[in-house]
Amino acid sequence: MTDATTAGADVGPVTTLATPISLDFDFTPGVAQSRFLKALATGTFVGQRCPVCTKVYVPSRGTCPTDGVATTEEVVLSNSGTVTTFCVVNVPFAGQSIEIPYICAQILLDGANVSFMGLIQEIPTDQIRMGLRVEAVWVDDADLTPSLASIKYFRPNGETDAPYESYEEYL
Amino acid sequence: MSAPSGTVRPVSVASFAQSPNIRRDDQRNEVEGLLPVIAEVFGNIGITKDDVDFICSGSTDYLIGGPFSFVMALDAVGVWPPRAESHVEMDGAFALYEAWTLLQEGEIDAALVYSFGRSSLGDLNEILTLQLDPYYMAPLWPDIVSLSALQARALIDAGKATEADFAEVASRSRRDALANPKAQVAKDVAVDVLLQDPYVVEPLRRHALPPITDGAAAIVLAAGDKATAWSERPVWISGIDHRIETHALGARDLTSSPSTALAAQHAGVADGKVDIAEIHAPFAHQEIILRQAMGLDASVTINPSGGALAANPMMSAGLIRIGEAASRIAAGQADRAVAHATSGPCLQQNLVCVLEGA
Amino acid sequence: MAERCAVIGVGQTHHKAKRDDVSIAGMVREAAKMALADADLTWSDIDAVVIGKAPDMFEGNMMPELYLAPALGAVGKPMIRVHTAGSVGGSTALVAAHLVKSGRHKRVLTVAYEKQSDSDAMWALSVPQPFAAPLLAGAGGYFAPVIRAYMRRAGAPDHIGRMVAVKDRLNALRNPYAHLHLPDIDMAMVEESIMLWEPLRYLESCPSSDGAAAMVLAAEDAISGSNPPAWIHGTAMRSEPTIFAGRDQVNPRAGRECAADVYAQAGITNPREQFDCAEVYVPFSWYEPMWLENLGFCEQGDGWKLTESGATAFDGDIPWNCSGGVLSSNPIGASGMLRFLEVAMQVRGQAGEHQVDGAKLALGQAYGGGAQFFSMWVVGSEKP
Amino acid sequence: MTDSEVLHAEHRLEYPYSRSTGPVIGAFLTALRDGRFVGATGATGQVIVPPTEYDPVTGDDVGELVEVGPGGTIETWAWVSTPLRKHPLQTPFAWALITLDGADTAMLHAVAASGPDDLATGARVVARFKPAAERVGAMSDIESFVLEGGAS
Repeated sequence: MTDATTAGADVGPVTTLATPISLDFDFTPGVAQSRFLKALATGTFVGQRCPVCTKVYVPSRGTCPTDGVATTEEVVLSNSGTVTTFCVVNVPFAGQSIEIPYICAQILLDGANVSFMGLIQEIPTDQIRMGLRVEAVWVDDADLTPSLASIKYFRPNGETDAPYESYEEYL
Repeated sequence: MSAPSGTVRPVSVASFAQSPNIRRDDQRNEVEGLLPVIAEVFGNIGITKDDVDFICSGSTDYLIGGPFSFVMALDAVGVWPPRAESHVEMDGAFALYEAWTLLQEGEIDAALVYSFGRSSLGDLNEILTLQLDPYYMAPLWPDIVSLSALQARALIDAGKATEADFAEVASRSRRDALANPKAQVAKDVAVDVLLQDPYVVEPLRRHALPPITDGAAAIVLAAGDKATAWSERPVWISGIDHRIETHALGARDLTSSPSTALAAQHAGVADGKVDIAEIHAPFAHQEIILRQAMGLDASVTINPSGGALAANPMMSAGLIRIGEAASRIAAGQADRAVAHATSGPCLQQNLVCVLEGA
Repeated sequence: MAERCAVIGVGQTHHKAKRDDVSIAGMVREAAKMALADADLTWSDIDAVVIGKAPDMFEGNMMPELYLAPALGAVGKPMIRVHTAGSVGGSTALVAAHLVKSGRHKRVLTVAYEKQSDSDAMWALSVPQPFAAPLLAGAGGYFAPVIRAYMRRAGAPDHIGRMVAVKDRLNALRNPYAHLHLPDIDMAMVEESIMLWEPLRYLESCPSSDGAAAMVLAAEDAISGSNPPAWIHGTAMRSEPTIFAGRDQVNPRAGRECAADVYAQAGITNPREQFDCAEVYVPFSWYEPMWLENLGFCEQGDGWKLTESGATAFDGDIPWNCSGGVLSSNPIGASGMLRFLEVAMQVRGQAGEHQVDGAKLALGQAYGGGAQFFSMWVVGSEKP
Repeated sequence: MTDSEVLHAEHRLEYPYSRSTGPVIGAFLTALRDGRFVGATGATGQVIVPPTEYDPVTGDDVGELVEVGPGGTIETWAWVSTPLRKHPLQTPFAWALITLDGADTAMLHAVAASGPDDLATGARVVARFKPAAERVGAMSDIESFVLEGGAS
């Protein structure tokens, strides 16, 4: 490594070059995701239905990925859902704000036809299971923003586990 | 090096669509922007995604500032059931080349090609610097305008063009763009007025630079029965080729474009009279270099769409040239046209496509 | 009518965590020059160059075909840059094959690489986006839940993943170019390694490598070199969307249909019997039994039984990843091409210590994105 | 939905890339740190500056390194009256392709001058290095080029 403080005749040949790159962007999630995110700011999940296959996407990126048409009909979804599958994260990484180990689960909200990744808390990591019924816990009203950060986490809602057949096709 | 061998299978540009080219599409994400373009390119000829056998797209992650932007864009097509599909991190014109190659094998008859990019999200001057040699050039952050200005100066010094010639190109391009509803910069301004513009980087004045553009484009290629069924007057690709030059600017003659000349030769530009040419010259002086490289004389109508000086959506501007040229043949305004696409600093890589009406 | 196409030269770098002795160009040239030498060719004999790699952000070099054109002898030639996520090394080779099969070119150089150590792979894949919550840590966090779904669906016991982790690392000991050489590898060592994304342990996951792979593909009338050609008997690509209602991520339809396509071209009706070996993209141990099912080497739900029986081991009846696979070397953009290249080496009889005796027909597979992009080829020692 | 209803956010893409140079680029950067220039000899004897492991046209391996510069000639130049935030100089300057004495290819760098009227293609320039203690082995070790014999 070269180092400005040690540069001079005594140091060895240059073998490394530091080239930091920083670029600034204006990020836009688009029309459909903005609606989803704005609903999060009110503590609500809003999905969109495909006019062709009638499946409900949450969050919708504005199109049905299989039919290639715009999803326009908005559908308000339940605050509860089912863990379809999960993993326990035990690897530290940059920007991580949650204490490891923690549970990342695919959650199928009631009324939706796709699952999305969410954090599960209030259950020991060795008791998490497929089919667990969970509900969203939101941040305090004052802290709600149009961001996934508005969902504090999901926790067991006390209902009986969903049978495997009920979510088998959403794995 | 071998020339393209064997007989070229006739492939037609069966349909073309492009989004409005605008300075900043701050409403829609990539998928939402692409969706109407895909719908239009199929709708033009009354087909659906089920009628194409292969899909190829062109885009770059660096415009959006995150990896895998092409993955999300696939949602605009709806690749279900699964499709044969590929992606190049290049202008859509090169995606078209990949699709055309597959069509040459004779096992498939139709392909969808699309490209997209929002140049407005970041600072394009900084982003494009990352295309440069990462050891010697990129760390100095030379911007694309400055590098193009080095080329323009070389052209002037060599006596091959003047600043008035650059203004002439810009004036004509923006005037012709008045007839192009998809153009971003369209106006009728005389050369002597343009020459009053301040320099951005001397010797390039404001008018010699392309606009920053958000946009997307798509083309359907067809062969065999599909080509004749989908078009009353099919526009055939009679030749297509592309070539790259060295990256070292200091080892190139910036006043000429040998890669374009080679591609034009292999694409057969000189095999017949050229009526119009759609040239992807982001900077005004580059049109002069490219015309010379392709041997296009004063009888050829250059960039009737306004070209890249009227709208320069990164990753689509080359594909749009092919679409624009084909559209004019389909409309009966030309019988034989040349389309060109470029990539990299100072015209490093160039593609030439020759199109002919039936 | 498509021309016949064969692999006539292969080259790869020694894959390492950090190739700190070379520049990016130096690294890709190492593989490319080796492939040219194998084919007894020089730069000027090549008609076109096709290059592939995963996201440009790994190296911070946008559209690197521009910078690398002179380093790969591409000046004055056509050059194409492919990017199809993790499957890119495979699809890059396929684009090169199409340039030959279409009759467009006689000899095409194809190169894939990643120099991940220039940045940090995990960061480059998990760029924090606005409005999102940072939850996952790299690809493992994405695929671990899918693996759990497979285990549940197939009723697979826990130790299968560890078996694959051991098997591929033992194979890597036979491959001098492999990144990981773990002479003491055994089931206990895997079990003792840290649990990263339960159910995935550290040693059940791929490393992060610097490396490059290259091949020269040629038309029938342009074969050169002293090693026998590896004839391409079939090529196929398939894609499906990342997320959609009812998507089977465990056994993606795109993978099954890609396999059906390439098998039809190559006349394969019983892959386990007809292939002598396979190189399949297995970045996490459990993807071996999952892809065994997806690629039709066994019935649904039986993939883990095939692994458990030892059938996929080096001395099994259908060895998978004799090179050590992605679990032993993972220069992401090149990982797919290494699969394609390794099977070419097998049918050319040049795989050295990891050569399968008398290998005549083999399958190379790569996948990418959220297990949604697939590329495959079948190569053989006999002309198709 | 109007503009105000679509969300926007600032997004910074930032990595501290650290690149291994390999022997040829490393030798050039080492020479820069020492306040001098080297080029690489190509197959036909031409001298490539800045040097790469390969001939920039044929792709062939390069041969031995030779000393070049520190003076050179401007091949082409472009005047920047308003530098961008990442440009090497924050006062008006010129980008130039400069062929160092003894070299056959030109390198890109900045030329400091009081105005465009002072510059011309063919003008002689010389590298002005940063002080030795500030040099790290990078192109930025050259503060800029300046006109030979001119005021700096």
